[in-house]
Amino acid sequence: MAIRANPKLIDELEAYGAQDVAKCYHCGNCSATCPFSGGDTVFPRRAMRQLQMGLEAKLDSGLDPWLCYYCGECSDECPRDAEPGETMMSLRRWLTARYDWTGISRLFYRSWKAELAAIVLVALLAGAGFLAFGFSRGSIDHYDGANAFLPSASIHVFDWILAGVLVFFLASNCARMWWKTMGKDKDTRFAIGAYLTRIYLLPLHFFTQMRFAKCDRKRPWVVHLVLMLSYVTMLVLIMFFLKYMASGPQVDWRVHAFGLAAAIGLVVTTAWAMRGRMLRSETQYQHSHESDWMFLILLLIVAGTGVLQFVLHRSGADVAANVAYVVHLMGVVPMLALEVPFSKWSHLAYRPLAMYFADVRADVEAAKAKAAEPLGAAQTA
Amino acid sequence: MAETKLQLAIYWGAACGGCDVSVLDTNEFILEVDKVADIRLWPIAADGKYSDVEAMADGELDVAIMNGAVRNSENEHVCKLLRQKSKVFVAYGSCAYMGGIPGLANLVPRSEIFERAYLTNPSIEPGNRTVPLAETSVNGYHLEIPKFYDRVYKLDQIVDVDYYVPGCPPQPDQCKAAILALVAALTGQADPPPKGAVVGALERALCDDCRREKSEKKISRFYRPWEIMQDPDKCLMEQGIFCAGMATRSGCGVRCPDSGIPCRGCYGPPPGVADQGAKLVSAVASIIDSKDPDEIEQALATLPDFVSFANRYSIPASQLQRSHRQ
Amino acid sequence: MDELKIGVYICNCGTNIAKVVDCDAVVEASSSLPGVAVAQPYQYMCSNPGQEMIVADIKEHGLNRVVVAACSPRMHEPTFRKALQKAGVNPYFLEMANIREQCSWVHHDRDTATEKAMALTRAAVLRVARHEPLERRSVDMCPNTLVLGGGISGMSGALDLADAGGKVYIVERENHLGGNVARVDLTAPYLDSAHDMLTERITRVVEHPNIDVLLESEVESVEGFVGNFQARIRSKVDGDVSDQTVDVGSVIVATGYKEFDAGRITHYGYGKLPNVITSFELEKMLRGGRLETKEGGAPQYVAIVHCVGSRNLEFHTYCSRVCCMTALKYAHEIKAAVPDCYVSDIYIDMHAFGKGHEDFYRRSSEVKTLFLMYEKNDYPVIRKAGPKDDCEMLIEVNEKLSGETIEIPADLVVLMVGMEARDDAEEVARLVNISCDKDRWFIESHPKLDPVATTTDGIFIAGACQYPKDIPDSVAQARAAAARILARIARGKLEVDAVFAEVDEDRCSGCRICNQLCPYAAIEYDGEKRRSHVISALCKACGACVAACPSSAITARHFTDAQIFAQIEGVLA
Amino acid sequence: MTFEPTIVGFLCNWCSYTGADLAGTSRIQYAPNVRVIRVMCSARIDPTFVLKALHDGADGVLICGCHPGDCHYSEGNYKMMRRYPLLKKLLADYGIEEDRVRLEWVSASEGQRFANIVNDMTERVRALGPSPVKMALARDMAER
Repeated sequence: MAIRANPKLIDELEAYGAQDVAKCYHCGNCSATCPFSGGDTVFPRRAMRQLQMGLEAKLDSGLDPWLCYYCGECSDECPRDAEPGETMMSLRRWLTARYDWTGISRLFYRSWKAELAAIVLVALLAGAGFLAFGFSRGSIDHYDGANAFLPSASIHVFDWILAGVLVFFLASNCARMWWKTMGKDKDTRFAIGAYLTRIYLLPLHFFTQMRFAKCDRKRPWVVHLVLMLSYVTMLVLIMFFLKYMASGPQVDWRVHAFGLAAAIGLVVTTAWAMRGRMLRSETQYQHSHESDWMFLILLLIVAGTGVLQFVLHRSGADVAANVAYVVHLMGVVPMLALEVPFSKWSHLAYRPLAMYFADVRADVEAAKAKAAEPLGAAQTA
Repeated sequence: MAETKLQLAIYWGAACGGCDVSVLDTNEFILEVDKVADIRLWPIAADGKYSDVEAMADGELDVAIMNGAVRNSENEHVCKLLRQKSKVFVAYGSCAYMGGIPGLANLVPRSEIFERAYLTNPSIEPGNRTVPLAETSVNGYHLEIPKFYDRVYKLDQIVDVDYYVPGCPPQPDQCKAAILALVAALTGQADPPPKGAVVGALERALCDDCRREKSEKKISRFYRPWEIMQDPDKCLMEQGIFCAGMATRSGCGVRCPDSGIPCRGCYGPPPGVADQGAKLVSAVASIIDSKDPDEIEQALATLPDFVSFANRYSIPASQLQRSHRQ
Repeated sequence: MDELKIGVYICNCGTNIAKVVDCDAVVEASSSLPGVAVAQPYQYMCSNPGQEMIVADIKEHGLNRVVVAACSPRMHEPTFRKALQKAGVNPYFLEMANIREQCSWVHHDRDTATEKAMALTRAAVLRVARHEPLERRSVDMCPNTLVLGGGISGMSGALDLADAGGKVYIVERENHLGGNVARVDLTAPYLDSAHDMLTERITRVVEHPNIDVLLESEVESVEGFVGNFQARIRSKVDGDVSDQTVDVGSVIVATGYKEFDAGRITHYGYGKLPNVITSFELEKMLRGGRLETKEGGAPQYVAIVHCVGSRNLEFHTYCSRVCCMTALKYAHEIKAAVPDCYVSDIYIDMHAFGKGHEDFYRRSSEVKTLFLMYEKNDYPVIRKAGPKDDCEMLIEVNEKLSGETIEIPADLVVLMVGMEARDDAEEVARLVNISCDKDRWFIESHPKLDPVATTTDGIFIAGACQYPKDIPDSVAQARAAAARILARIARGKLEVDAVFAEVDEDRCSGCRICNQLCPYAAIEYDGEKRRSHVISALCKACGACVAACPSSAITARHFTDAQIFAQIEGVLA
Repeated sequence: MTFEPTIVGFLCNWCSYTGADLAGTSRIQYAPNVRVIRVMCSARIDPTFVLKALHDGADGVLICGCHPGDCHYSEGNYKMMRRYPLLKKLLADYGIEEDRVRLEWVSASEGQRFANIVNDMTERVRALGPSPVKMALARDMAER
């Protein structure tokens, strides 16, 4: 059955950053240079082709874009400057928008103004909210203790509520991703065995990003890994040890050792990424979508203010510390409420999932092939 | 000038007798000949024995006309004898000139001929199947018969020939013309033709006298005359009927093509042609209308037993002269 | 002919020959051959002293034949012929024995090589004894030229010839000049106007004092031979017929091509689906300045199908060479006409071999032309779209680069019809006596070294009548043809080789076997005399007729039966 | 000592003879048994030449021309291609072994091919032994 091609899709993808895919004439240099390409996976060429021809359904159900970490080699090799790496990136943005049922991602990716407005709005609301809350029950010149301006206990509760919201959206989108990529196909839908035997891949990929390590270029992997681990460390600290973090002025090194390390990790890698994107120093930094910038800026603000309030509080300037704290939260809330489920950060969930799904699918295919074998033999015999 | 009558001998070797008949076909002209010549030997019409000839002095005969080829020792003996006794020796007819129809036997060895003629031939009554031997002794008597050679020779492979009269048989008027020319020469009324000349025939190939219309030729297969309705005015070759006329000396009066029969080549090749068959190969192949080896093969497949068409009368006269199958 | 005095010279060629062949032995063997007066070896026969030696011997011993056993005659035959000429002996009294390329260089055993050298030399001696003196003749070169076809090629060739002062007759069947280029809007890859280009040519041609343009005219017959053709031209200018005969020295055949009839490929629905059109129909639209479907609207999707009639087993196996770039040109022109239109380009391979073509290809993909690759002989299939579709038609393609079978929408389908030899190509070929290949393109004299001339001397080919060509190639070929002709006109006379076939009319029986054998139509049959004869100026001495003549009435000068028989006896003695 | 056949080669000037020259300039070694006679085109090769060569004692005859389609005279080699099978019929009728006469297409660039053909043909003819023609004709003369 012929698949209907949609020549218009390529235009739609432009909004997501795919400017040059039309230039590709399928020489295959990208696939030749990419370590993940080989056998039946012509990578990243297949996705490029599907996009050129506008095979929406194929792309929708495909995992290829998630299997790429954008080391940038393919783009460097491309004789026609068709930017395969950036095309994969754009496809990830597009897929994120497709997975998201609220339509918010689509809106953000297609209009940076909307995204910015949303972030600002949420930030202001958060700011106002926390100020009101603070003044209603505590005093601005106490950072912690009995009448702290923003007592960690309350914030902790708030964090958990926020996390709940976040997880709800992200999980529902992940479910949609599963349905599009695995669920629709009844071979992979109920392959419980494969799902179970491969489940270990989820944390493995999540924490090690070992696939990224396979790329010929190692630096992007290191940067990305440090950023990710710092972020996760910070998340754990905030979700479980917020109380110890806030209390002072004495420094509780059991948590702050991690806190500081994570903070430094975040600041340095973020700064590095920003510098890269400004100077276009590496291939993966050549093209920056507005969403990339907002993500980095938010991250920098949050990390910065986090460190700042720590320093101020420890140096006894509680008022300043509280102000920094509010600003910090004004960054944290939109970051967690908007960026993680609806924008660039969602990939922290989609990518490991994709790799997990990919291997599950591979197992299913293999099993199918095996089942077909004796028949095949009989035919040839 | 009766006292200086020409001394004439006519004899035959391996032949069918048609040549002698063709001489007789000159009818009352024979009497003209008789006026000017003593016929010393002509077994079919007059008398004469070998012993008479052997008794003659060398060169006593003015003209010896021999028809037929040399197939056996007797043919050879007489051939040499007449040569020795005559001033002018004429090879008369296709067999004498080129080996003729008997020459076709050169394609098979003597052994096979005997096998066929004396052993396997169905017309031989059982118990009577004997192969003749050159020498036998029957109750004490020693008998000899001529030795049957392994092949047929044309006369000039045996003796020196002065003139040739081609044809199977030569046409009576050609025969007449030839004899008149000789008489004129021998009686000093005209210069003799150059030695080795083919007298009583023309210089060009038969097509020159053939009245059939000729145009550019292209054919895709060959036919035997009875296989198609032929156009009486069109060149036979163009109709796919193998005709040797183009590689055959004219002089016969185009009798065969005129009666719808392709030329068999009995007058032999035109001057300058070293091998009638070889020439027919390139001529005939030239008109096959195809560039595809298989198609060409198919077209040629319709031309069976090619040599008997191409060298029908001239196998002993051809470059290879005989079969070389070992 | 006074008695034979043959001089035999065995070249050592330094050690090239001597190291393997015992040259002295060869000398000794040949000195005893009949007619040999002098036999000697020498270091380098081709050197000046070597040639001088021959000249001297001719003078001293009155040699009348010379055999040089040395390298290949293809190498030095002209050299030694000159030497003979210099000494006042007819150059054709030379024969060479090739004892280097075909003996000393390919054998190592001294004895057998020497034996072979002796045999070859013996053959040469026996052959040369039967050589005859031959004279080269020269014929006049008429400075006028006949050009068949008033297309871009014909006109370009004609202009060069006319500018040089020669008279040119352009015979054009149509009532206007310009040929197929006149049907084109822009040209690839630089997208400049074909019309402007043509106008310049046509104006110059029409106004040129040395060019006669004969429109609505056809050449009835071309007789004669190189330098001396007579062409009969029939003009049918609106109804009234007029004939004229012109004398020309050369002919340029530039009859061009015709486009493949798209109707012959059924599954493209040409003629059934109203919006399936050929490239030339699109050109017409583009020249008219409005691109629209039969329904009158601007198309949203346009699909261009390549290789229609070309590069397949069913119709033509060859590549038409211009369609790929033309298709890209359409992509640009269509986008220019309807900016938000989606153009898909359905091709087998993108042949972008010409100057600026690869860049053009790149630019075309940058304007978002969707390139879809299909397999040879696995044609895309066009069908009417359903009511739900946002397009007129759907094209099913087994897309090679993705391995997917896809359906691509189209409101307008452009079939890139290939080039085809004209229907009357064979008649034209017969008219000027050249040959056609299996696709009925005219055959050039040599595919690489002489792509402009033909097997018939004085007849040249230019443009797409030889094989599909784009404008620059066609023009280049036409002007090359003009240059070839001008070189001859400049000389004024033509040397005709002394080696050719002759019919002895006293032996020819008019059987006409030879008539259709000559590739150069050098054999004429005289219906009156009922004899064939050879026009020596046309004869190239291949000897086909000689071998075929059943009554040996044709002799090949310098390759007579007698000479070759002698060689056979020589090598076998 | 092994029998060394003598083979007469008729080569067309433009392709095969040039090819043979190329074998020379490339110093490709091959059997010395072929004696080459140059003609302008394979179409010039009259079957009479072949028969004459066999009559005069050749043990084999090799005919070479341009590849079909490449003839310098556009179609001369097709004329040879048509003649050859008929000539072979005639030769077969005369009892000449298949391998003694051979037609091959050799282009100007096929020096190696020419050498291979010569070697192969020499082998085959050597295997057949001396040509029967000369001996047979001699025997005929002797029997009388």
